[in-house]
Amino acid sequence: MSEDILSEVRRDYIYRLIKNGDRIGGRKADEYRDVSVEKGIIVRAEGSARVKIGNTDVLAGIKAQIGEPFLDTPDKGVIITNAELVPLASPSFEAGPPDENGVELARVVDKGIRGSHAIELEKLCLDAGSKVWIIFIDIHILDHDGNLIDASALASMAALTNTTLPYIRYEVGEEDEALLIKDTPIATTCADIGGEIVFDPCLDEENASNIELTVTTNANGDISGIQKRGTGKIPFEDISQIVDSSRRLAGELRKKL
Amino acid sequence: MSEDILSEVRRDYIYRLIKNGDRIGGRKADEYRDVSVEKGIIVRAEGSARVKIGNTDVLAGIKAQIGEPFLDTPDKGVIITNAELVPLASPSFEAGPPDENGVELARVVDKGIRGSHAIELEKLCLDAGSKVWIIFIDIHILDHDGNLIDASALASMAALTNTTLPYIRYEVGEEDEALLIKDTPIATTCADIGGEIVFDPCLDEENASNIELTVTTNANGDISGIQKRGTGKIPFEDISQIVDSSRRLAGELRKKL
Amino acid sequence: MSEDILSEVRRDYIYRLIKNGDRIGGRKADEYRDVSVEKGIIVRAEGSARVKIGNTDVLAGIKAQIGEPFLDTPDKGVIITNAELVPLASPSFEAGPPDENGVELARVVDKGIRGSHAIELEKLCLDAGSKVWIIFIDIHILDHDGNLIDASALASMAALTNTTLPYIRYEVGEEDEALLIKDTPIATTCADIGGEIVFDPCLDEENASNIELTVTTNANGDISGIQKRGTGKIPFEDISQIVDSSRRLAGELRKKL
Amino acid sequence: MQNRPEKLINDGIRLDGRGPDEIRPIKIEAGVLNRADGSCYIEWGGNKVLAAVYGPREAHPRHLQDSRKAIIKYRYNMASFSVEDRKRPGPDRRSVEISKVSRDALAPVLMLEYFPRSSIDIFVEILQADAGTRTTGITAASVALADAGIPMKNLVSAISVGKADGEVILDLIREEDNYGEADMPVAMITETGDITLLQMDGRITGEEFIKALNFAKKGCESVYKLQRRSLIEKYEKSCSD
Amino acid sequence: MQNRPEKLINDGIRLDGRGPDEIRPIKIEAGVLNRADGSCYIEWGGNKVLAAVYGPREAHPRHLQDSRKAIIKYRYNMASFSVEDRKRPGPDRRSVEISKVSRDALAPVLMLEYFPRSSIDIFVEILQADAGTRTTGITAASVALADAGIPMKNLVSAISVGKADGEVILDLIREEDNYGEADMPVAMITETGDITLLQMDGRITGEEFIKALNFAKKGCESVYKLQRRSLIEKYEKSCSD
Amino acid sequence: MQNRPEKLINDGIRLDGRGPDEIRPIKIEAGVLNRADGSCYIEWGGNKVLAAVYGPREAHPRHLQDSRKAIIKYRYNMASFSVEDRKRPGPDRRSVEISKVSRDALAPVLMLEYFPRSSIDIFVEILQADAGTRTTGITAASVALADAGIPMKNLVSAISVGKADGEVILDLIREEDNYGEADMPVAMITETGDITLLQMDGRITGEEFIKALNFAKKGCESVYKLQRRSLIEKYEKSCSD
Repeated sequence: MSEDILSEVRRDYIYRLIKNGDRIGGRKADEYRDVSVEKGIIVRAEGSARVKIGNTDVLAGIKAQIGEPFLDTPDKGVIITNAELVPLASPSFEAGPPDENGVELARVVDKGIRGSHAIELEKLCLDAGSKVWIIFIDIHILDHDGNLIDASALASMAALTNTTLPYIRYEVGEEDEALLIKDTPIATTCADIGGEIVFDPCLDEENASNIELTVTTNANGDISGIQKRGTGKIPFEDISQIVDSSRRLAGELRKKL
Repeated sequence: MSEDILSEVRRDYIYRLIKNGDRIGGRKADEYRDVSVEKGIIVRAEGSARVKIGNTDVLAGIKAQIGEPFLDTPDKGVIITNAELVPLASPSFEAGPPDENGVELARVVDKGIRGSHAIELEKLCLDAGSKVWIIFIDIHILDHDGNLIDASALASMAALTNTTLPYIRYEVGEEDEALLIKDTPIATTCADIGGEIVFDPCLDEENASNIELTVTTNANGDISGIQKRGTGKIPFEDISQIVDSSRRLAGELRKKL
Repeated sequence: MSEDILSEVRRDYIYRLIKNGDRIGGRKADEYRDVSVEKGIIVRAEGSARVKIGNTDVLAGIKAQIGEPFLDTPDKGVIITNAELVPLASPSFEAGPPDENGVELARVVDKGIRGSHAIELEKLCLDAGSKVWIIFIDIHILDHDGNLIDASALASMAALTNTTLPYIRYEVGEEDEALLIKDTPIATTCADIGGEIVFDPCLDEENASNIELTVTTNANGDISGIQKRGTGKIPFEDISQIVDSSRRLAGELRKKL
Repeated sequence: MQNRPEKLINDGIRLDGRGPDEIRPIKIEAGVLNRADGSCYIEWGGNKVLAAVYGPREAHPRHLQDSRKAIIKYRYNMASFSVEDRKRPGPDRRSVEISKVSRDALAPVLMLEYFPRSSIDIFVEILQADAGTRTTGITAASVALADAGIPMKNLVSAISVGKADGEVILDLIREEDNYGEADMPVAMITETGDITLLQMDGRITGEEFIKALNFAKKGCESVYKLQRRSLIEKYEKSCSD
Repeated sequence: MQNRPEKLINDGIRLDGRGPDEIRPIKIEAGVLNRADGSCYIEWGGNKVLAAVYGPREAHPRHLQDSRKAIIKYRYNMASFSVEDRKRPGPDRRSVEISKVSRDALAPVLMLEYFPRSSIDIFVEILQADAGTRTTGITAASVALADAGIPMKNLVSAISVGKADGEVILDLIREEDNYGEADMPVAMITETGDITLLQMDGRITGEEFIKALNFAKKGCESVYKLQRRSLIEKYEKSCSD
Repeated sequence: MQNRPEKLINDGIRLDGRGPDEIRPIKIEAGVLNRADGSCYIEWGGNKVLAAVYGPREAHPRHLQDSRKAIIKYRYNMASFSVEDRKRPGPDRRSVEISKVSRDALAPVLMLEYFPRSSIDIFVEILQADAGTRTTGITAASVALADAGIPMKNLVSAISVGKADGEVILDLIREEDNYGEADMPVAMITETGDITLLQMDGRITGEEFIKALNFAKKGCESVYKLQRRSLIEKYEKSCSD
């Protein structure tokens, strides 16, 4: 009960701030919190990166295995993206298989990478129909202060650019090779709070909002993923402006890779 | 609570009707509701049929795959019957894996077909020990107004008689072939309500009964399946008369195939 | 509530008895209840044994299958130990997959056998990298009156000494062969009750204790497994004396095999 | 793995030497477990089956409680080592169905309305299987219920009938079950002649069905006597203890 | 299994003969089920989709209840036989995500605060699939909600747009979905122009995105008319019964 | 995949240059997470482990509540990428057992009776694994509990001992764990000398066991100092903030 009241108070506060053109921490509407990217911290993984956006903290690790391709794409490698919203990261996360939020997070990251063709799946084929690289992108949320998708997508791309395929360990080649990355899709998320659009919402802002839009854009400005979340609605005419801002902000985030 | 009272009232009503030799809708004790069979409505399936018995509505679809035979029957194809009691069909059905009612429904249908030898499993063998047809019978309940077993068994047999094995798609032959059907087992179910036996019980009648008996009979009158359900008991001497009625009613239902 | 009071009364009683140097049934601190071992009672199993320690009753069965070795041990057979704490055996056991107590029980038995090298895994290899014996040790608890680990470990070892590998049934040899046993690890468990150490605790004693120690020792006195359980703590200096008693008691139990 | 014997019945004599309407040796012992409120162990031919009863006890989770009567839980479970090819632990579709029909087979004799909001829990473990495990289980559970002192109107007795090599037979063994034409488990309240479980797998004619049903009745009567005797022995033993 | 057609669009004509901004034939029928409180059946090109609504009814388990408003449950489920390669029964990651975004697509029009502690349960069964099943499902669910008499501010209409062979197209078929460059499901409140679902898979330019969005708006307007008509027909029919 | 090194110990020198009773470099940092009530990050040789504590908070589901004291939950979890062969997400039998014994290793120092009906939830994530993850986890969890301000009688310190190439060694690395003869994790309350976790996998003589136990005690004393120091640093930092 007291928790309910507290969160209502917090929502009101956020709401009034934003209505006055202000934000927690004094940020502008399209301003991200501090973003840091640290690559290669897990030596056991083929690639890894830890991304912090403000207090949000995400670790992505890449593992590669040899396996069989899917029946309908015998000449392509496989990417599998998984997100663990472990209860260490937030009192609202529960142990167990990913719930709908975890599933959505993983799928949005996955589709952004897949849509951009950042990884040429054909290059992951070792023997058509029988032997391909299977790339696991595992996202581990460590501290949740909002905007998990942007942090997860950035960590995943950073980890991929840091990945070396273990040809020697799997005895399929004489040298390990860096994973070839052809594009750098970047996800940017905004929330609508009382009609105002703010990017990189922190957790309190997310709780005060009922609509979020994630747009993933590529180096050349193409869009490779969109996902509306939340129980609200977006006016038709707002969309294209959001996409433009997303593209511009993605350009800034891309420099961190 | 009100639901409890309502259902008690309904039970009493049904009970009194039947004691007076009457039934909801004016049916006779051994009279089925209107039965309709519509075949071939799902083009994506190898075979399909929708059966309505009164307001009860069931869709059965057949899918065929190539797979390995069971170790102990290397020269036989495989039949797998599954029933989805999806929550769309009734407020009493819940999402999730089949509960004991769903399992029993699927098994009674399956055993009726299997016992009758309607499908020659040997004919489904493509390469003994390694390659056989696996036939999936998937039963999807759409609207539940009682007597799901008869509707499901009828829909399954109708779908099987409508099935073409996709030899071409699986590259195991040059022509697709209709699935060979050698018998037409028909399930008929009766309920005991206050000592009176009525066939094709609707949902309200099922709720007023604590015993149901399903008898599956074949074209030549043989029995290929019996299942007593419910927490009641049946007098020994009643059984053979029920079986005779079942056989006769099955003959009528068989014409709908 | 009444159950809570009852169990508190029982705990107090046990506690006072032991403080007075006494025990339920008049046992000494390092005295086991009656132990019986009956081998070969399940003809369908490759090996089996039923062990009773007082009212505790455990059945272990061995099944052997042909399968693939683990990737990292291509020339070794596989042992898989599983415990079913079926609700038949105790009001505190629930149906479903093993909980943490069932998992721990199986793992302690498994590690005792594995650590002792009682079974030479290399001897279970039929064709390196592709074909090995997989030995399933299935522990079925029938009646729970405490000290399940000792009974389970003893039943498992007794069943293994009673095991014949079915070479003929699997068509991998012309004669069935007894499983070769190279050591006889025996688990002995003690509980700390109010600072007093008693071996082979019955269920009431276990409930009055918050610490148990299981020590598995081999024919030559080596230790092949230790597990502290419970929320209590053990004084550093007590450990070595417990190990000595364990070794001595194991010698007695070993004679029952 | 195993091959089908050439003949299951030879001049009216079955693989284990019985005639068509003879039952296998049956040993029933009541009250074999300490923790359970009631229990029973049966060796029936090659079957070894243990049944335990707990209750009446508070039904949980609470939403399962019925304010007018006790609910029954029944869990039929095969030990992994009870069959030739190891059975994976846990329920499968077969055991879910068997648990359901077995529960319903016992319901008619239990005075459930005496114990509102309660649960009567029946656990049946198949330790070794040789055809007829569900009927052996029901038979054992019925004795275990009586041993637990649960108010019952009657005992339920069960046996399997079927058809092999064209003949109707009573109390099938594994080979007859695997390679025969039909298997029909039946449970009855012998004193009243009421049937509480009836299933049939396979294919038989109407005439064979009637014959099988009569075999089953005769079989249940024999089983009933053994059940009663086991309870008397248990009672006598507990008096002399 | 199937091979990609050489061309998906030939001189502006698609495989099924449509132009880029044309929609497939759509048949909507409200009130097709007896047990459900509201229902709708849609045939949309090769899609056959059934939606049912139950509620408002007490939300359970109880810890899901919201003391200020009703919760919505939405379950998108594909029948095993709805697609060429049999789908295993039960939810997978795709259906979990679709259920979530579909639920959120309908939330804006529902007066949830009228029914505290309640649940409005929406079940969508894909009986046959041919691309655009989630938008067909939302369209059907919206009609089923109205049929159930759930207070709504508006109907939600949905359709998919995308890109294939370099062209922006409306209402994709299976081949365009499988082999095209992008798929973008959209749901709208046509009367206000508000977007309630927006997803995009694949890759498109900013210009194509705007064009696709306008196609979607036009498509949703057509769908909306058919939804309304189905409800009128249902109402007329129920009056004449 | 990897092959066993020919020798694990060469003239008393281990693969990473340590002597038998030396511990690896250990870095402990308290209070590293924002959302959790208490937290700790440890780098211990090649192990990277994060622990978080939430609570005391209301235990749920409610039937787990103990009216006399708080319950402890402990979840040991390996990140998929923490080991060479990717670990499937979710608990397996090993992690279930480790969670249980780790929880029991910390129980003796917690004043659980202060917080009836509550839960103290401990989450340990193994981000990179190099032998001794359970003892690293307990060590980290102990600091995180203190950081969360949970009333404790003492800190618990943990370390692994074992045997490789016939020698008793302290603080095993991966190769010693995989190819050595025994692994024995130990947790202690260093100040009182009480043991709160003791497990042994492998095979050792009675003498070796005593020697190993003494190594463990010495190791735990070193670990304890580092734990205390991390808490002091955290305190000093929070004062200067």
